[in-house]
Amino acid sequence: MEEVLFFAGALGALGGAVGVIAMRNPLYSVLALIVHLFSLAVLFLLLSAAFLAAAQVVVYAGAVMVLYVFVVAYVGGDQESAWEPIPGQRLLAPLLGIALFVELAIAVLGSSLLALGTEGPEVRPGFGDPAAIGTLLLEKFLIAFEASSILLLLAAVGAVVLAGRRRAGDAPAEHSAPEARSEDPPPAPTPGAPA
Amino acid sequence: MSNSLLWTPLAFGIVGLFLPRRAAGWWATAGAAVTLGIAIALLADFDSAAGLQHTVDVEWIPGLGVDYSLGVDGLNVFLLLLTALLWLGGTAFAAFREQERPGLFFGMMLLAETATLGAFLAQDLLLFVLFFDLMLVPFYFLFGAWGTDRPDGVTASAATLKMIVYTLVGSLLMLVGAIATGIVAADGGNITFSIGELAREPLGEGSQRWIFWFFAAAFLVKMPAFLLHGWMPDAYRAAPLPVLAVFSGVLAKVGAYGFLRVVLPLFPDATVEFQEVVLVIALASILYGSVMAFTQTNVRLVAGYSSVAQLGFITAGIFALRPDGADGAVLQMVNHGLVVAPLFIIVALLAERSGSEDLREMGGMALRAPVLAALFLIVTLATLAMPGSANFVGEFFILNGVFQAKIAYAFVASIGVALAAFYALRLYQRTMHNRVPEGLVSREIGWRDAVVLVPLVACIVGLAFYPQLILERTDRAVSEAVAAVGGGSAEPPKAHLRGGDAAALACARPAPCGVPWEAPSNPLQREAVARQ
Amino acid sequence: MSATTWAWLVLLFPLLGSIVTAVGYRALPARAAGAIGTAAIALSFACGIGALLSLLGDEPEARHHASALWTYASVGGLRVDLADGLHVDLGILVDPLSVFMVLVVTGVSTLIHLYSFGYMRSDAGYHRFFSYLNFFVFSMLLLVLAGNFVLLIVGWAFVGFASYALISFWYRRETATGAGMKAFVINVVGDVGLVLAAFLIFRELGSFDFEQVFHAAPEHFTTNGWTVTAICLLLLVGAFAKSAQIPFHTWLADAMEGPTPVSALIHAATMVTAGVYLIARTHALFVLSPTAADIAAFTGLATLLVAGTIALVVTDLKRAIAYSTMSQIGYMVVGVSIGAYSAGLFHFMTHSFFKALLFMAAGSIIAAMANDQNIDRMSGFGKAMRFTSAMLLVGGLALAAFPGTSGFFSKDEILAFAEARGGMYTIFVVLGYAGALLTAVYTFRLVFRILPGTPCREAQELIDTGHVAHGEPVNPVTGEREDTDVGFPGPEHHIAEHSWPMKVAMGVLGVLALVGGLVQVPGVDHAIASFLDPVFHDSPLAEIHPTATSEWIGLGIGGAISILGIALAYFFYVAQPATPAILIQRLRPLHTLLVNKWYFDELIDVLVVRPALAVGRFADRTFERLVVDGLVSGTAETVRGAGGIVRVVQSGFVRSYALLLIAGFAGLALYFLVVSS
Amino acid sequence: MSIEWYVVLSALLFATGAMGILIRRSPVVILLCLELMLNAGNLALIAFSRMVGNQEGQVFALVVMVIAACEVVVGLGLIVAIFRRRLPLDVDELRELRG
Amino acid sequence: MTFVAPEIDYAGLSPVIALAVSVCVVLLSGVFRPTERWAPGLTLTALATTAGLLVWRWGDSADLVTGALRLDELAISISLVVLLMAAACVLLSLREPAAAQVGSGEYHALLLGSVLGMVLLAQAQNLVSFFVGLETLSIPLYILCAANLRRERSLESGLKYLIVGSLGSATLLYGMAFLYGGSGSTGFAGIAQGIGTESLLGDPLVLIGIALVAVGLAFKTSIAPFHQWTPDVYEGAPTPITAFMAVATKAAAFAVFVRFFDVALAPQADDWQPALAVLAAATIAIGNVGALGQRSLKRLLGYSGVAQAGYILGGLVVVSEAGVSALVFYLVGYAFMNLAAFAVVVARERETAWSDDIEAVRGLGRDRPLLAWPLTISMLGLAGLPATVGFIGKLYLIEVLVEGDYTWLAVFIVIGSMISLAYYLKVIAAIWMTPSQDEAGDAVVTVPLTGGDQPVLAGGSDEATGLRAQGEVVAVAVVFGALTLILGIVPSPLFDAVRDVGAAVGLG
Repeated sequence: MEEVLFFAGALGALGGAVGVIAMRNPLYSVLALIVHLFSLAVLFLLLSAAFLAAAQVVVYAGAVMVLYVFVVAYVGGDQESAWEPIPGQRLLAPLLGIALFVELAIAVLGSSLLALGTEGPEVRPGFGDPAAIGTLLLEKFLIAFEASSILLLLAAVGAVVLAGRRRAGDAPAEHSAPEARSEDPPPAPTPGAPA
Repeated sequence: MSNSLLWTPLAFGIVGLFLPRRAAGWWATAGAAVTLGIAIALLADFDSAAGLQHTVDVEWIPGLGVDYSLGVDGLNVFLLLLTALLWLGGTAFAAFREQERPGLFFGMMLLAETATLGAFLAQDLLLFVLFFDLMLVPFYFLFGAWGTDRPDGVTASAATLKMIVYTLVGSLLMLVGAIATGIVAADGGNITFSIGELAREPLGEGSQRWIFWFFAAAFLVKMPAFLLHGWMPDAYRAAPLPVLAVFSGVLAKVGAYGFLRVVLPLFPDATVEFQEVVLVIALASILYGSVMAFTQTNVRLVAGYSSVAQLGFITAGIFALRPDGADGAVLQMVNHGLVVAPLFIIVALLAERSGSEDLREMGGMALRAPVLAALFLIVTLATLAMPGSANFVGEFFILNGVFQAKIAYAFVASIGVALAAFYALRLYQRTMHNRVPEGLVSREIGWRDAVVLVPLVACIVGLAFYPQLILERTDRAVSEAVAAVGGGSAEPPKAHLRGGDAAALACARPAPCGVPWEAPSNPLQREAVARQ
Repeated sequence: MSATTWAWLVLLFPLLGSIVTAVGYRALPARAAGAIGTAAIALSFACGIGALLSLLGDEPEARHHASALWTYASVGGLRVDLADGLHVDLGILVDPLSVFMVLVVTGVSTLIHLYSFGYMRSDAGYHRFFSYLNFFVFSMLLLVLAGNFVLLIVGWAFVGFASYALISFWYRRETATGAGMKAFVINVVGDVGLVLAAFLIFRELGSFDFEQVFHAAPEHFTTNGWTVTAICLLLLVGAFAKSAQIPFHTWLADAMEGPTPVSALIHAATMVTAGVYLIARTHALFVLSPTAADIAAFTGLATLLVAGTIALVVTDLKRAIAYSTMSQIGYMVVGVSIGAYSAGLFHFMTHSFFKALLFMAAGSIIAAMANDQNIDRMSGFGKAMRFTSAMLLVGGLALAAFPGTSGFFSKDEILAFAEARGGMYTIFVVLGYAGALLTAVYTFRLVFRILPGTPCREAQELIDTGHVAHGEPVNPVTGEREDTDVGFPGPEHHIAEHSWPMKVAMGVLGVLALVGGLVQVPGVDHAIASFLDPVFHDSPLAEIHPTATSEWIGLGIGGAISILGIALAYFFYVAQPATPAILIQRLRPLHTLLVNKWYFDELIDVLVVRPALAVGRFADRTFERLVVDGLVSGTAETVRGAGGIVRVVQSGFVRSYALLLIAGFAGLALYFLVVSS
Repeated sequence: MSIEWYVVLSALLFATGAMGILIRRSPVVILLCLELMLNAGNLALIAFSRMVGNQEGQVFALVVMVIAACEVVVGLGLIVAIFRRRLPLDVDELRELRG
Repeated sequence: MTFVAPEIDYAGLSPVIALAVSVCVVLLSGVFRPTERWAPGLTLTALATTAGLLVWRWGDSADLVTGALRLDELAISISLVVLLMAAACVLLSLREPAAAQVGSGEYHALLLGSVLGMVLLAQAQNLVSFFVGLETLSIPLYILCAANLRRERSLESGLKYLIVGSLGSATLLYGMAFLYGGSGSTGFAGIAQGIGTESLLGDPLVLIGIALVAVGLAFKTSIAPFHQWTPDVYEGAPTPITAFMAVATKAAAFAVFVRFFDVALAPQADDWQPALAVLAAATIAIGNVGALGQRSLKRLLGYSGVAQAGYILGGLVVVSEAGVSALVFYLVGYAFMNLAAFAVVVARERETAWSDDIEAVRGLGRDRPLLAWPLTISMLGLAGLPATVGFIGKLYLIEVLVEGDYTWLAVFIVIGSMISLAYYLKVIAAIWMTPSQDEAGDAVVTVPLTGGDQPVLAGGSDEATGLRAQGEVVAVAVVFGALTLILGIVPSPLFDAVRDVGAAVGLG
């Protein structure tokens, strides 16, 4: 039973992940991510992290993803072209991805940490339920808790200032303005000024 | 006293920054004059029998074991005097002329003096390195901002940049070397960089070997020595002449001085081991410098390359590792400074008259300017180490030292003497004699320049009559420095074996190649010794 | 006063004279400068006499006094005893040899100063001239009085410089400055030789002081040991460079660019004989190395023959006399090298008399020729300038060793001594007489070219108007016009007939040239030999004394040869004036060889000058550019190149940044995995 | 199921996310890929917390979720801002800054 | 289950609390009084208060909130540096258009937020607070970089920073996960003894974890090859922000770098030391070489910042108290030198039409000595020439490196600073050795700033407001220039301070 659930969740998570990077249309990518999140929640449950699984579903798959959908809808989910401007990127990216996975896998499998092979110790019921997490959060990780709350506030502010405000002279940015750069120094404003 | 000597110039310089344009030059000259006064006072109560004197020693950065410790002894007393003297000359010469942004110019000038004096005074390895590097900063500004761009497109700042980077290559490596010295010597104990302390028990062979080269590189570049002089031609052509006078007169000596002050006492084994290598470099500098000097047509470069050759002699003298060679070297440092500074001032005057710095566009100036010609002649003769000049004594001692230590090198080096005669005289003839080219207006030296030039030349003449003035004061310190590498000692043991064969033996041995010092009162006594 | 005090005074006056005339170049009127200069030397001569008398005052073997003003330079402890360190005093040594030299030098110099007083009158460089001249005398005296090798070297170099300054006295002449440079550089080579010799001596004996060295030498060195031979050869380098002996002789002929009095004083009477003095002074070493002594002797012999032959063909009056000088110095070198010390120095004395005289006469004639020195254009001055001609004749006779004249006795004494040593030294006798014949011929070639015959234009003008001819001021060598605004050489020329100082000087010398030989007549008196004996008695060769009879035989031969030579000259240049041309036709190659002075200049040019310049050019054009700059710019370029790469990688694509980041991690992880296993 | 499986899975997800960042050009998708990577981290944390049997890992994961949310918010805000400036929504087009 | 509130050392926590509160206050001031410019004043007061509280805590180190944070000399000194930078940033931002565009209140709130993150990071002692602190540091900076909404470059830099930054923190997080797994603890001490066990020495899991964390931190401290965001972001971001993060981020990140590696990961030191040493060398090389051809001063300083990070890392590589001291010393010095330089750049951006091009400082020596000297001194200092704090700092670093048997790295530092001379002196040459461009600048500046086209021809510098009266900017430049010089001549006070820091970290 547990194996089945694991593989189901694993496949879902993986599939979702692949979907995210494979989908041409950002909107589909978002949806793929939602799949991924749900499957992860399953795995969390298997790891007896009930509260987190719930949070995952509610906060993530719920709130955050909705935000994504809105934005994608706002900016318009146009397809990105297949053309690759950076030489070698197409070749190197997968290679690196594989290398990364291999290295991490070796690290995990090669580790002499015996516990890795086990399913973990027997845990008392209530392991990872809201109460436990909450206690820990308010005792040991109080600082983290408070700080992240402030961080949320700041992020909100940031989002507002970036996306929200409309101030005077909100002209389109000077795209492709001739900037002073190493290639071409700016034209000397007055004659006789060696550029 | 060392303190006041060290900081007086800087103090004047800083005040000078806030003075009106007209006053700056005179104020700076006054500052240099005061400094010279202190230097003379220092010499006056210098006790040639005592060792280090007028010492100052306070902790500066306890954490790093760096002390602010100064001191005067036979090695540096005359170099200090030389520095003060030449700076007075250079500053006065500049003060008589219109400078742009004078406040800054003279401020930098005096900062440079303080840095140089500091390098000579420092008795703490890191302090020495600090001043050694600090010297470059003001000269960077002086060369770059007041220098002249060449028609062929090499700007003053580019040439100066070349110089700075090049010379810092050496001196920053030296920084690592210095720190390594302190730490290796301390090994775990509390670190000190006091040169005196470090000289007590030198490092192990291994570490000496590489640290030696870190220091040697710095000093050889500074001089500059053969193959490391790449920065010299551009920098010399860019530099403003009054500055160049002090630069070439004093800064090159700091390198040579470093060998005596730091390298010999701290790395004796390495010194002995690499003696021949350095000697070869020195010889190369002598020959190459001389040869270049008589092929150049730019007056500055003739002087510049001649300095390369002269510094070659000085290095050779030091690395004879014998008191006479080293004594000669110290004497020669002073002499060369006294000679090359007036030389550049004269070059400036010649350039003013001929409107060019090219020998091919000069000539026949002696007629309308006999006094200038006479002064120039004296300087020229001193440059070529005319017997009877103090330069000759210096060169004589140097060569004698080399001769007694490594006979073959002396023969090669003596070629340089003959070449010197040629290039120096060529310089004089092409400018003062022969026919007058078009557009050259020869005129007599003005009183302003005379005020600067005559005293310097007077010093040359004076020393010519009594070089002992310097030798008897430097002798003790120099002998001690050389004694560190086993080359003779200040208080030599009586009845000591010497003579050609003995010398040969001594040299065959890797270790102390200073030929055992003194002569037997007569050959019989020597035989007696030999039999023992 | 003690001899040393006198000696210091001897040194003092010329120095003062030099300084005064130099400093007062504006204040002093021209004549005053001349007067001061001359007076200074005269005073120094007087002091020389004083030194002589006080020296004669004490016992022959006690006739050497050292004195030091102050420690000149010393290291390795300040104790004065020899036992430690390198110690040099500002010290002099007064002994018969030095006094003898002093007297000759100051004496002749006084006269030549007097001569110049008239001769240079109209020259704008009058002060400078006398200042230099005084300085030269000072240096020469320093040279001969020096008490140690260092001071000797100083004097040695000083005279070299004085000679340079005076050769290029008319410094707008490129030829003059060139000649000056040549003379100076060759002399510096000599100095270097001397310096190295000094080092070697110090290495061996631990001292530079004459007396200590010569005292220690005999016990220290084994005869003909390599060290002592090396020392002697190095000394010879110095001696030959100064005394214009092969192969260092080429500078002397060019040195004639200088004013004639200079040629007379420096390049005939005094400086060029310094080599002879040096060998005599260091004879203690030479006796220890007969090899070196013989090398010296043979070089002298070679020089006297080569120079003599060249003198046969040279057409420039002063240069001809210059070559004869070399040849005569050859005699002296032979003398002092084979051990005839007194004879050699005796010849040096007489030679300085008659050679100075010859130059003076030549100067007077050249002045009359309006600075033209070509003897082919001269003739008939016998009528035009009686006094000068007389003096020329006297000098010629003395040079040709005409019986009774000073040269007659001195030259033959050397050859007699060689004969007495016998063995291989008879070569010197034979070739010495051959040289004597040459001498007679070339000397009278000059005499017969100049004096008899129909007066040339200038001579005629002198006869008619009594005025010296005036020509374009041109460089006598190149013939290029001189820039006249300079004021030297002086606008008008002065001849002995018109200027009493010149006349006096020449007169005195004329007398000396005639009777000077009588101080030392075989079998009659040995004034010089006996006076110098204390210096040389320690030499094993001092025992050798040619018998009076053998000397008289020698004199007989010598006289005959000289007359024969004069007769030959008469035949060639007066009786059959055509013969020289014919001979030249017949012996074309020989003539070319001689005219080109045996190609010595070319040889040196190829062996030394060109290579040096080539090296210079290579260093400047190639090495400096490629290696030295390459070292710098190469590194700079590399670094800049690396910078280029970094900036290309910084492509602005955020994804490539991410790529690099992950690649970096992959690398790092790889490293860690490697160390973990 | 032993913990290894979970961790290896998370490694796979991590690599996938990284690869996505390298190959996708739309900033939105790149943000999604960042989410993937953070989630991989979370999975690992939770797996390990199960392994060692304390819940610190879970709390950490919770905090990470919050932070991820913050990044998303800011990221999206930035994207909107860029869109507002009528600039192309393609990270490759934004390379004024380089060299 | 019962909840026992953790006992909290409020005294120790006071700085953090002060900051947190002030964030809200400033924010509110911006929201309710957007017209009145209260924010800067409030921010400065907040910073001053926090600084005061920190100084008050100097000397008694303490673990706060069940070991989540540790307030010791290291944390305090670094926090003080951060606060100083922030204060300077506030001054430089007074006339900053970016501030105006996002609203002064928000701007300063975000700044304070970032500062809070840094202070937390400097004290962080378990993984969670470490990560939270890092993000609290970064996220506001992402926003601030993009704050100049009207400049494409600003937005671009913001996005780039966000993407690469998040990638970096994801890596970091993953590494933390591994270390947590390996040691079973999130506290640094726990990790230390967890991975210290014999069985885990050189265990791949742990090592990969270390590698991942190293990458994350290396990214924040712009160590090559994770540095590439640095030049771009520095150039694109509003200059005051660049000035702030150039030093503050490095400082905070290095603080936790030290704490984490020299304390938590010390047991595995033998494995990671060489790797970091190599990274340091590479960083020195790349940073210096990259700066060579730059014309944009901000970009140049960016690359130089990379190189400097390489030097600083040297202090960490040798796991020793002296090393930590040297590191902090150099950080402080770097802060002063850098800020002096950036202040001048800000001033010139507003005075001339050259934006941050090197032309902007041409002839400065003649026109504006008060700006020329600080820039000159800071350049000399960054190049490590004597009589500046830069020289002493390098001295210190080299000394600890040689002591720690990393002489080769010391030599590398030296070679690096030789190369660096080439570009630092280029700036000095522009200041002193070339004719003035000032009239050029004025010519444009005097044009009234209307319409969007003028900045275009002026090189996109809409900051070119032509104001001469920027007292605060000049003041910042002069003060920090002076500090650079003074500490170069009398370094001992700073020295004694950093000695305590080294001791406080508590390692052999």
